[in-house]
Amino acid sequence: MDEFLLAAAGVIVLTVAVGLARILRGPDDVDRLMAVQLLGAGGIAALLLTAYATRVPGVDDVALGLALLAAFAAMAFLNHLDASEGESE
Amino acid sequence: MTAPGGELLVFAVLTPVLGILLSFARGGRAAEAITLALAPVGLVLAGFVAWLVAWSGAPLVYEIGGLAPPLGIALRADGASATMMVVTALIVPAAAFYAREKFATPQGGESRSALTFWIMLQAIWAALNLVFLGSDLFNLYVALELLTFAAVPLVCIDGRPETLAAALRYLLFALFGSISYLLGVALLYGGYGTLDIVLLGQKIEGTPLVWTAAALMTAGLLAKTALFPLHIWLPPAHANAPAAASAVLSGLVVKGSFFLALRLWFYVLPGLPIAAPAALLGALGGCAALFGSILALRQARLKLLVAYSTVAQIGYLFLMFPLAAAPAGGALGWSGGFMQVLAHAFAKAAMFLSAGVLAEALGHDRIAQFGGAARALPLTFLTLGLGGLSLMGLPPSGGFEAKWFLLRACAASGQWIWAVPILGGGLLAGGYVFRILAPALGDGEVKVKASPRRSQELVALGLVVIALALAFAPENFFEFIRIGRPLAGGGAS
Amino acid sequence: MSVLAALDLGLALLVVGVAAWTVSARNLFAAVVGYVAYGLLLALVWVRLYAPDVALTEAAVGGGVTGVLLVTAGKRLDALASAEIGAPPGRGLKIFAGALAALVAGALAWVVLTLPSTPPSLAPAAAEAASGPGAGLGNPITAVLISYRSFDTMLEKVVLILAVLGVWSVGADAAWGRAPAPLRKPEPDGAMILLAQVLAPVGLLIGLHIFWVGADAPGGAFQGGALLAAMGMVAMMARLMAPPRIDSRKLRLALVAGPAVFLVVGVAGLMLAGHLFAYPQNFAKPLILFIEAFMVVSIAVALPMLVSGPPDGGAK
Amino acid sequence: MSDLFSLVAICAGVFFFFAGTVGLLRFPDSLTRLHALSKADNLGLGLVVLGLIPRADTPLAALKLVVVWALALVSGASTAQLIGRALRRGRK
Amino acid sequence: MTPSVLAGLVGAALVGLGLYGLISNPHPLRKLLAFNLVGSGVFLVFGIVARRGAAAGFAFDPVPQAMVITGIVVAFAASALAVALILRLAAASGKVTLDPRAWTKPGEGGQ
Repeated sequence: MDEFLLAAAGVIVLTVAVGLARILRGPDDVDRLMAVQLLGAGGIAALLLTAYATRVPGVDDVALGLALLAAFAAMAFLNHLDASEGESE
Repeated sequence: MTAPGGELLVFAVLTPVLGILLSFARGGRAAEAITLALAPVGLVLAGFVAWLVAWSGAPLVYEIGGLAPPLGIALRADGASATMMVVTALIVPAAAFYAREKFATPQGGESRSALTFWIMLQAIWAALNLVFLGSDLFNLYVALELLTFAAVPLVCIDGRPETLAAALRYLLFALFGSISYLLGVALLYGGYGTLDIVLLGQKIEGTPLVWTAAALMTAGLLAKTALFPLHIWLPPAHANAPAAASAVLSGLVVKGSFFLALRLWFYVLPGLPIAAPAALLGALGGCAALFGSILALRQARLKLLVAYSTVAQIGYLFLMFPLAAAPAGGALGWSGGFMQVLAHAFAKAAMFLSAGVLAEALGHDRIAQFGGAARALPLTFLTLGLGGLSLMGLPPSGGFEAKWFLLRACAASGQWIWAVPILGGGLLAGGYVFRILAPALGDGEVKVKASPRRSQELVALGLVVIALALAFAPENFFEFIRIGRPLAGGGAS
Repeated sequence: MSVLAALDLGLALLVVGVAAWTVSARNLFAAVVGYVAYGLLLALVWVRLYAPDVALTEAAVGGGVTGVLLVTAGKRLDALASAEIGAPPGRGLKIFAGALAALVAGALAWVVLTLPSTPPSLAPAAAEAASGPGAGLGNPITAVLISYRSFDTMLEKVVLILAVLGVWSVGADAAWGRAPAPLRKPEPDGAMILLAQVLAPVGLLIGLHIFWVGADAPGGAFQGGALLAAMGMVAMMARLMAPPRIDSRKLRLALVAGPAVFLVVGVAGLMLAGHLFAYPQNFAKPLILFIEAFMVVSIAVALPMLVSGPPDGGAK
Repeated sequence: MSDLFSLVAICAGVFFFFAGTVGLLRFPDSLTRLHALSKADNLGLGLVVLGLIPRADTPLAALKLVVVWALALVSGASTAQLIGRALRRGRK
Repeated sequence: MTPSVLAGLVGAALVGLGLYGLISNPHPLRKLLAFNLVGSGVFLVFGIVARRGAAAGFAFDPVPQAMVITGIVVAFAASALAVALILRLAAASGKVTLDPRAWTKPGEGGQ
């Protein structure tokens, strides 16, 4: 079963890694942002799967932290998008 | 292992730290008052530590939390660190006293520049004491970072764009230096499982790991010390800071990272064959002495000239590596190098303070327009001249004493090549000191915008007198500096 | 090759690839996005190294807060559209940089591959000290940070204070005493407000939880404080909270609290336990939690202040 | 039994991540890509969490898993909405 | 190859990449990014040292891990100070270049 969990983690990391091609291609900052969001979700999933397979203690707290921070950078980006148009900065 | 009185070492670091915390929390005028009030405490602590080391003839050690290295951290004062602590405890208060007018806090308020200056000055003191006392390489990394974070804001305290650019360049060099040093620390821990200097010195072997770590740490420290060719950040940074800050930065802060380079090569790696890397450091130092002096000769502004002179004088310091590492005459090289550290600290601090008085009085520091200034500001030009005497290495001065020792070390070890930069740099220094003094002593009429403050002139003069008085240091002073220094091949002298 | 090894290798390649992208990207913003992704991946690497404490810190500080700092900086720099950048590097500089980088990376790789076969470790010493100076803390990292190497930790808090003052000192004279510019100026969307209203309280709980369990499980003052700082910034980005005036007494005390309490308890150790920065055997653990509680406050306040920048207004 | 449940749920989760990535890469414009993305991170992570819950040692660990998913859900939904709005206003 | 050796090689690569970016990229904000890459590479080296030091019932040596936590916070503080300087420099002068030639005005003196 552990092997299966690890394999699932591997496939998820691989998939979202391919998705990171959006960072390269863009074309807009929003597309890059989406790739990072996907990586965030995939990263949490892979983290949980690996943690349950290898039984590293304390990883559920790391996952909690990552989940809290998932929207963090995105918020700053969106702030940037709002500010770059019109509003006086 | 902890010796009686060892608590003093921790208090020497904690006193300025307490000052920082109180100044920051209270804000306003309190920062200045706290700095000036704690200055005598710091001087007494430094003097007491020096006395204890001299009295026992052995290093003073304190294990923090009662926990011995490698798990715990120790502070360790040997002759060299005690000396540097005393020097710091003299120069920092002198700069503080000098800066009282410029960084006075407005009535009933708090000003940006005043609060920054007073807190950062105390931070430099805390950081330097830790650099001199630290015995754990990671603890010393924290000390280096404290030093960086204290020094960079001082450079751009007056907010002009060119000072901001200078501060940013300084910060990037310093950060590169810290991270490179830290990488070396990681490798040493990976190899030996301890970062305590004494324990490492006993275990170290000449493996690729150790040489890589030493190279990385040295490269980082050189970037922070501004040794040629990593010097380009220094002149704009030191020339643009306010005079009191420049005096501390040039006189003391660059010596902090130099001191760690000494610790690394002479305390961590003493048992290894270090002749080749020491010669490389010496060659860089020689180039710095010549190159920095030539650039100093070409400067139009006094503060830039004095800053380039720092680049050159740092070069002499690194001649210490080949000379003090040599089996013959090593003790002479060590004494000479240390004397150079002390003489330059006092002379350069005095010259920067004088340059500040001058710029304040004339409204500029363009050397070409100094005609006749010596008559208007005799005391300041006396200080500049006496400081120049020490930089050139003419007797009677600490600078002469240093070069005399270094030359004798050259003779004793047969490494005559190092006499070239020592003598050549001295001649060039004569050139640039002459460039300052000649117009000032000549004819001409300068317009004095504001009459110089006598107290500031006297502070600078006092420092330069110490630089000269070093020439009369007795023989047992050099024995004191050697307390606790491991000799090549193990054992302590 | 086992599944796990394949996973590790994939992760390693991914980290290096994203890092290479952030160095080479033409567009500043694209590089910053790459850096945020990089921070996330690095947290996974740290978990694989059995370092959940570091993973948390890296995710919160290295990736999260630093990412927001850089994004905000890029935004503010863009607003000054005319900013002139230096000349692009010449070929000679690039070759030199490449050669130096290759040399350093090569030497480092060689050393890593030849690390001693019987690795030295302080783990046994730390285990032995766990009941004495370690004060019965189940998390050895907390014991190292607050007990064995307490001096480092306290001084590192002082570094944070100097950094805050350094950032403030860059502002204009006339602005001194005022508040830094808010992280967001335009009126926020409803969705963002809602997000912050949900995240911030939950995050507060999780941050406190991570601090509280830190004595015995992964977590502690750094990790908890950093998460709280991130939540504070979430609230600031949705304009639920504004940065305080920098001359506010409360702010100054909060920033100083961590190192000050640490210093006082450390000095008291001389009387109570015979050594500076030693803890008396019987109530070491509560004392350590006491110090950590104040450090959480200092960290949680210092990080958002560092991101917010110097006081705003006055000049220009 | 619980192994089988985990197996199925996790496989489904992996599939959604896969689908989301394909969408992110292949869909023609940002709005449709956004659509694909929100499926992946909500359902993909949700199913993985669901599959892991039976394997949690303590109720607290299971609770943490649920909270992780809930947080990801809230973040994903809100950022998707914000990104969508930004796109509609032509800010990208 | 064990995970720790692999992570060590990643650390070496990151240090190299970051060093390249630090020297060759003229934009100070990009230099700062590169500095952070070097930093994380160095921390990874600490990380493998810690992992290799697993002993006495610990899965890792806690001392290097604690140092990394200290280091991450210090690196962040440094980034914040650098960002503040860069922004202020850009606002005050419209330039963000560090090229010394852009800042020396020959014959310029005074305080």
